[in-house]
Amino acid sequence: AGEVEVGVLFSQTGGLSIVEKSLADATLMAIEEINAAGGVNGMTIKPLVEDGASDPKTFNEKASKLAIRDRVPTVFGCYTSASRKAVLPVFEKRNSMLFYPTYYEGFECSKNVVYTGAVPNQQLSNFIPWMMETLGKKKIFIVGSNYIYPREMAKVSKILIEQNGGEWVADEYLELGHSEWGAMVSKIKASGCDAVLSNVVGDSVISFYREFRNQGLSHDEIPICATVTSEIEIAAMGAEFAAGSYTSFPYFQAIDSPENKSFIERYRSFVGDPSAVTHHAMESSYFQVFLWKQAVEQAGEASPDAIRAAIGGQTFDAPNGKVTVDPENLHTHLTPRIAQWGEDGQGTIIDAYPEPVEPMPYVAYGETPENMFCTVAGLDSSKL
Amino acid sequence: MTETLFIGLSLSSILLLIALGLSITYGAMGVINMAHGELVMIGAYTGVLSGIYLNLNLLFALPLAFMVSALLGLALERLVIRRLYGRIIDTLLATWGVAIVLQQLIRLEFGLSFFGIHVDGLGPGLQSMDVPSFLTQPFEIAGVPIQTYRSFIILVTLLLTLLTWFLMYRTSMGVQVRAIMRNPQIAAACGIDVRRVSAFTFAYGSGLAGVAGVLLAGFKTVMPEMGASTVVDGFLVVVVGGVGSLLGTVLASAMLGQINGVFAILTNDILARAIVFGVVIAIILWRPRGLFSFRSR
Amino acid sequence: MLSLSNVDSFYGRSQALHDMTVAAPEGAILGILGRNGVGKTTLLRTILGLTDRSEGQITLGDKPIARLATHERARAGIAYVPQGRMIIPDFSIRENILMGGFAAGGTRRIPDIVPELFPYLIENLDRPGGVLSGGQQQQLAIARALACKPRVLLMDEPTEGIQPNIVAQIEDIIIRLNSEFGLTILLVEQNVHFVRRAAKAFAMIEHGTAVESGAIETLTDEMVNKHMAI
Amino acid sequence: MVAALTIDALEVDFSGFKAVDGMTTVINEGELRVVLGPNGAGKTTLMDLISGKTASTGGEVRLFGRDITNRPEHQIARAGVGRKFQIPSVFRDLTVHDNLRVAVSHEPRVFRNLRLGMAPADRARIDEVIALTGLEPVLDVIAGDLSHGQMQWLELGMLITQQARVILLDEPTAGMTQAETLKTADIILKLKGNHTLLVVEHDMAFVRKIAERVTVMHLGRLLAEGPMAKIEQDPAVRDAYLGSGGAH
Amino acid sequence: MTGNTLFKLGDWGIYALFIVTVLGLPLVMDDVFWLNRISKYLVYGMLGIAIALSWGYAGILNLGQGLFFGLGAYMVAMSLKLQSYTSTQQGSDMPVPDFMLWNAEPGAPTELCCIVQGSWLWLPFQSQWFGMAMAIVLPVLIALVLSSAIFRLRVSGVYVAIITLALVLLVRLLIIDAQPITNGFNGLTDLGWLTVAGIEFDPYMVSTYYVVAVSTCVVLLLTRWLVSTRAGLILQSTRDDPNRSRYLGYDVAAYQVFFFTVSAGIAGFAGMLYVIAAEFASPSFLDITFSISMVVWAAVGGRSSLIGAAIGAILINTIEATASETEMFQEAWKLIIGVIFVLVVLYMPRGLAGLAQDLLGRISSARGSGDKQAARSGAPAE
Ligand SMILES: Nc1ncnc2c1ncn2[C@@H]1O[C@H](COP(=O)(O)OP(=O)(O)OP(=O)(O)O)[C@@H](O)[C@H]1O
Ligand SMILES: Nc1ncnc2c1ncn2[C@@H]1O[C@H](COP(=O)(O)OP(=O)(O)OP(=O)(O)O)[C@@H](O)[C@H]1O
Ligand SMILES: [Mg+2]
Ligand SMILES: [Mg+2]
Repeated sequence: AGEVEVGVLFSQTGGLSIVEKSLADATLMAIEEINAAGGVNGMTIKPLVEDGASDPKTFNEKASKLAIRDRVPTVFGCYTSASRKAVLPVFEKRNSMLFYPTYYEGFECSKNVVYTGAVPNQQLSNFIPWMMETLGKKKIFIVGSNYIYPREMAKVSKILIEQNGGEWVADEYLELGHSEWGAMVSKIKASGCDAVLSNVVGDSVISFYREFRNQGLSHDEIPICATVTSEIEIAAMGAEFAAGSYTSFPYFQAIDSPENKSFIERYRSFVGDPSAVTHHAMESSYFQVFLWKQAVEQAGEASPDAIRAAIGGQTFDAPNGKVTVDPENLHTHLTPRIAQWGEDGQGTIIDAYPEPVEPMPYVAYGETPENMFCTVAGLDSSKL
Repeated sequence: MTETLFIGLSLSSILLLIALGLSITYGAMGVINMAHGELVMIGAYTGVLSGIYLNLNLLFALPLAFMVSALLGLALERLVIRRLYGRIIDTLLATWGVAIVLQQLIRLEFGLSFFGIHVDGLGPGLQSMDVPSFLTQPFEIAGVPIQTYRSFIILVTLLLTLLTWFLMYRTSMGVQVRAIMRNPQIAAACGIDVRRVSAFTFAYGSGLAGVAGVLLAGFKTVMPEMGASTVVDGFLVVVVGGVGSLLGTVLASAMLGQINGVFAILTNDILARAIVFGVVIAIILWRPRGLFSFRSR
Repeated sequence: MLSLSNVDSFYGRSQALHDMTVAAPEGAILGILGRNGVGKTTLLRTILGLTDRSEGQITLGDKPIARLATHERARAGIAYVPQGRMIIPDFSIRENILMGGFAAGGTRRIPDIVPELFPYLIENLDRPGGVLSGGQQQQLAIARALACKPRVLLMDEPTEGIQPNIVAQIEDIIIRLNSEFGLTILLVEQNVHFVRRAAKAFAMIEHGTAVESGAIETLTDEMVNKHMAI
Repeated sequence: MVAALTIDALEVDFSGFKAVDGMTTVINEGELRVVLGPNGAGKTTLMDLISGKTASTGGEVRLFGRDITNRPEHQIARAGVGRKFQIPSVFRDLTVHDNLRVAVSHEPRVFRNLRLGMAPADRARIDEVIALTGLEPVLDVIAGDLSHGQMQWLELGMLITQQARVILLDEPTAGMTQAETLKTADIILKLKGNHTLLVVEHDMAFVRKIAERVTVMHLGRLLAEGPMAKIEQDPAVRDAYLGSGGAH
Repeated sequence: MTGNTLFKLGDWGIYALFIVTVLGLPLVMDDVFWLNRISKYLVYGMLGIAIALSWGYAGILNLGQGLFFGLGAYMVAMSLKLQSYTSTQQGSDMPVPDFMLWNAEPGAPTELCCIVQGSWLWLPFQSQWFGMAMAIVLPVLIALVLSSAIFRLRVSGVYVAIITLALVLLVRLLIIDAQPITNGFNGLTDLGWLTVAGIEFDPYMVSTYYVVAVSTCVVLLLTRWLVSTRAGLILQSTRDDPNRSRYLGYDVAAYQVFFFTVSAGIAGFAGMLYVIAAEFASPSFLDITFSISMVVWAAVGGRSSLIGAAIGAILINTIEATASETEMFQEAWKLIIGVIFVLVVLYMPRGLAGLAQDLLGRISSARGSGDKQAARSGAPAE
């Protein structure tokens, strides 16, 4: 009996809506499934959908609408770090919870956010050693979009590359959304590298891979090993441009499990598009609703404090396998995987961690499983 | 070195491709068409859709996209621009609104998504255009590998520039266009059909945007926002070159493209872009009417 | 030849012609007189459809033209020498003259009378129109109108700002255009002497209305004093 | 006698074409000097050079002994030169009254003008000018709506309001009826004495009414200078400018 | 009563109504969310005023007003960042923004002076007042230098717009690139609250609303005064015909520089208030779309009416917010906004203010005195 309201805050319009709409859809699908199965504690979930319009200012405004006027205790939302940063003060100062589904750069620890996407160590800790050893590539050209995520990824990668006996030959950035890759690719050509580590995000990815091929480079000799290139971009660029390159993510559409197959099918029928692709942040958007539901059920109420207390340790069998919310830092244990893209636009999973990896948002700053900086109460800066 | 020059040249050709249409609609007609980028986008989508539905390859999509964008430009001129001639800032504002509308329409697949109808190739997702394989294999000139597709763009841009120059300076249509730009009343009093010529000119400039869209779609993501960022660069080129001067537009794009290319190689792309903006500001301060412009008393 | 009856004309919301009725007889010069700001220029602009809006009948020959677009009126044979000349500054003299040709079926030839009337222009065909002196621009404006091959010529103070010996020439030209080429001319002119000498008919404008009109012989000094003094 | 305006071997070169070519003349304080010359003789250009619109390529302009050659326009204006253009130039979006208010420019600096209203003396001055030019009925009309002739009056009124010591008038009667031309002549004659005037005009009736000393330019150079009567008889002037009739 | 005085009364009436409404709003509305939202829109209104001042009165279209807004915002955000709890918890004597730590090279000193390259720039921002002063001083200084160059060199019209556009793009690029000291793309978040005499200004408190509301009213009245002065009149004359103004002895550039700079100062001030109300600063403030939006707000409200532009900004944003929060329009609201822009430009070229004026003009001329001023387009509304 009764209803529980939650916020769903993604961009429905503007440039980022391309990805964010799929996140909103996944969230709504999860809500619908939970409702169909009887809701949370017998309550129906009522989603309040708001449009962040791809603009941090709007995200901030809509977040305060949800948290302050509609008084929803939980919001599922945000894709970019910039939008998360813009809404963070609202959630922290109004004590409301944000469930954030995207892989991100780390360096954040908020008692008001549950992070269900990968942090750098969950994408890189097997990727880099694998590149060095299995692929045998030692000279790495690091390239990314010019903002914090790629820069932090680069920082973590450099540590790992050096630990594994490789070297990085360059660390270059291009404006977000920029699509002119001529100069960069010819730098890659001239650098003498034997692999590229790409932290390029968004639509720039497509022009990158296309230019890479147009300048006569091939993934056989110099593979692009990417941390962000997902099914969406592959589908958009034309599979032949990516064929042979690699990506590291906890989730791929290609994961061969009954849960995942069923998930893809349900999603496709939910959005009414038989060729819709699924991807990491979207899958997190989906399973994080279930984690939330379990927490509410365990706590018996939906208040932010109760959720925070109950969410740690929640485990769920997500399409990508078992996920667990770390009770220490409210990030999520995920299983890193590496896929090689094929001519059909699908990845083949060629390497996976045997088990979920512990999230360490401060890994570039020396965080280790023995010495965690982030706690449920927020950052413990005395440990820094 | 040759490669750097080639990169600069291809950057230039893309700038010119965008700026060419603007140099007509803005330079010759005094319309700041903020929706120009959206016409580019429509051209790109025309390419994508004609690939999906008509199985046309890029070469044949070019004239089709020209037609589609030109028709759209014609409609735009009829419905909006026509009432705004001589009010340059108002054209900027109104077409800004048009740009928002066009983007959103494509995103909503012309609003059909309201009714649950889905058009393959349109919509909010990322799209791309297939490039025939003979345009993707790099070739070599004197040991330097040259990109075929970039060369193709340079060639098409060159042809379009010549065509435009011929139309504007060697045909009576061109005289009429330029006369209208300077003084529509006296042009009309001299027997020039202002409405028809304006509509034609605007449609032509818009059509050029459509062609640019297809060519860009060959190496850029096709999505509703793809044009928005190009239009600013286009304006910078037209203004730096001198409004109304085709030669200025060509030289300005050559110069800015080379500066961008050289600095991108020497330093990085971000700094290169910053330098380009700096150069633009400096040039306008130095020659407030652009590099090539006529000064009356 | 050209006649207006009961024409109202507007700039935006303000009305500049009220119930204007005038007629220019075929092959004659109609002198249009009146003080500053009474609407003489507006009258000519209305004939070409260059005001914001107008109502009433305008006929050329026996063809109603009030519904036509400006360029169609021009092609029907009305040419205009505007007050303020309106030369296109960055067009060469040649291009400025040839512009008129669009009304005459798009010919690209400078009419033969131009070299005879305005040698300066022909000697400087490639200079930009914008750098010419006021008087030179006036000549250019007339040349441009002639390139339209008009049946009716509207001239708005064509001698304003012209050096005296050329004023005399232009006056001669106007008379010749009328007598030798049979042009009907609507001539706005402040110089009553000249109007008396050249025109066959006159119209005296006051507050956007033709208050007096008729054969030139009927133009009395009283009328001039009454309507053109301050 | 004090020389108000001294023009000394002034020349300007428009990429090879000398529109004013070694022009020299001296205008005394309080004098009314008429400049005649064929179309294209360089009269307007001469005014452009004096008022700073065009930079000269040689020679000098002195205002009451002070060198003002090639100074910025506003400084020349502040030094005391006022100018009326051949194509009337007024503030088309402001009312006639506001046009005159702006013309009160004895205190041109920004910060001095950060105040509401005007000094009574200035207001009185504007009223005088309104009376003189007869602009009373159109005071609240937006200047862009005036007819060509009315604009000429307004511009003249603004110059008087400005209290320039030397006034340059480029064809002030263009587009006026004879009666209006005569009235303008009256206004100009009233200004003589208080102001130094340099008038360019082609209307010989008007010129005869106002002129004392006349300068004739031809091809950018001084062709003749002297009293009106003598000039009218000068064969060179008749040849280049007046023509056989000279009058009409 | 003559038509003219009626007209003036109507004009002042609108000002009075606006101010009373803005200041009295908290008495009738106790929804803190809406108060906060409206305070943000009032800030946008202030931007509208700044645009109307430079565009409507000076004829200078600034397509890069976001530069001044953004710089104002960053200045305050820097000092509020140093006041935030996290900044004081980084284990050094002086507060250090958390992101600087993440961006620092391992082993770098953790002092504000030198943790990352250029971080010493932050030192003076430990004083909140310094940040607030700089929010106005920096935009004013930049505007002064920029506009002196632009206007002394007689750049005008669209060319000014292009320069400002290029500049805002340039600065945005630099801010994003200087990530170690600016936090790049993510902007400055997690800020402390403005604190005056021990009172903290929580953005969702009425007192913060009043800070913004009173500032807006003061700015409105000040600019209104400014354009009514002789300098304002002379400014309008330079817009109409700069050459004529020059020959009257006015240094046109000086007037343009002055008002351009005032407009920039207002935008900087608005940026500062925005940060206080929204608790973050981001490079998106320097996006072109935002700068163009400001111009559109002003156009909708009436480009040559200060109060019209302010109301236009508030209105458009309210419409956007409500449309995007109405379920039916959630996907299509941008379409609606786009159509509104087009229609306004086509059919209401003088915006809301023009409409109001025509109405007042008609009433007042019905009273017997034809007031041409009111019916004429292009002339400033007030
Ligand atoms: N573009 C315009 N907009 C509004 N009103 C105008 C416009 N042009 C002229 N008017 C008004 O129309 C009336 C007639 O002007 P017009 O120019 O026809 O006079 P005119 O007889 O030619 O005078 P002049 O001898 O000075 O040239 C004037 O009162 C003028 O204010
Ligand atoms: N900016 C310029 N560039 C080139 N030539 C110019 C320029 N300005 C003026 N001229 C030329 O200088 C000559 C003198 O022009 P000016 O306007 O001074 O003549 P004017 O004596 O005023 O003639 P009018 O009596 O017809 O007004 C003309 O031949 C003109 O073409
Ligand atoms: Mg007239
Ligand atoms: Mg002259």
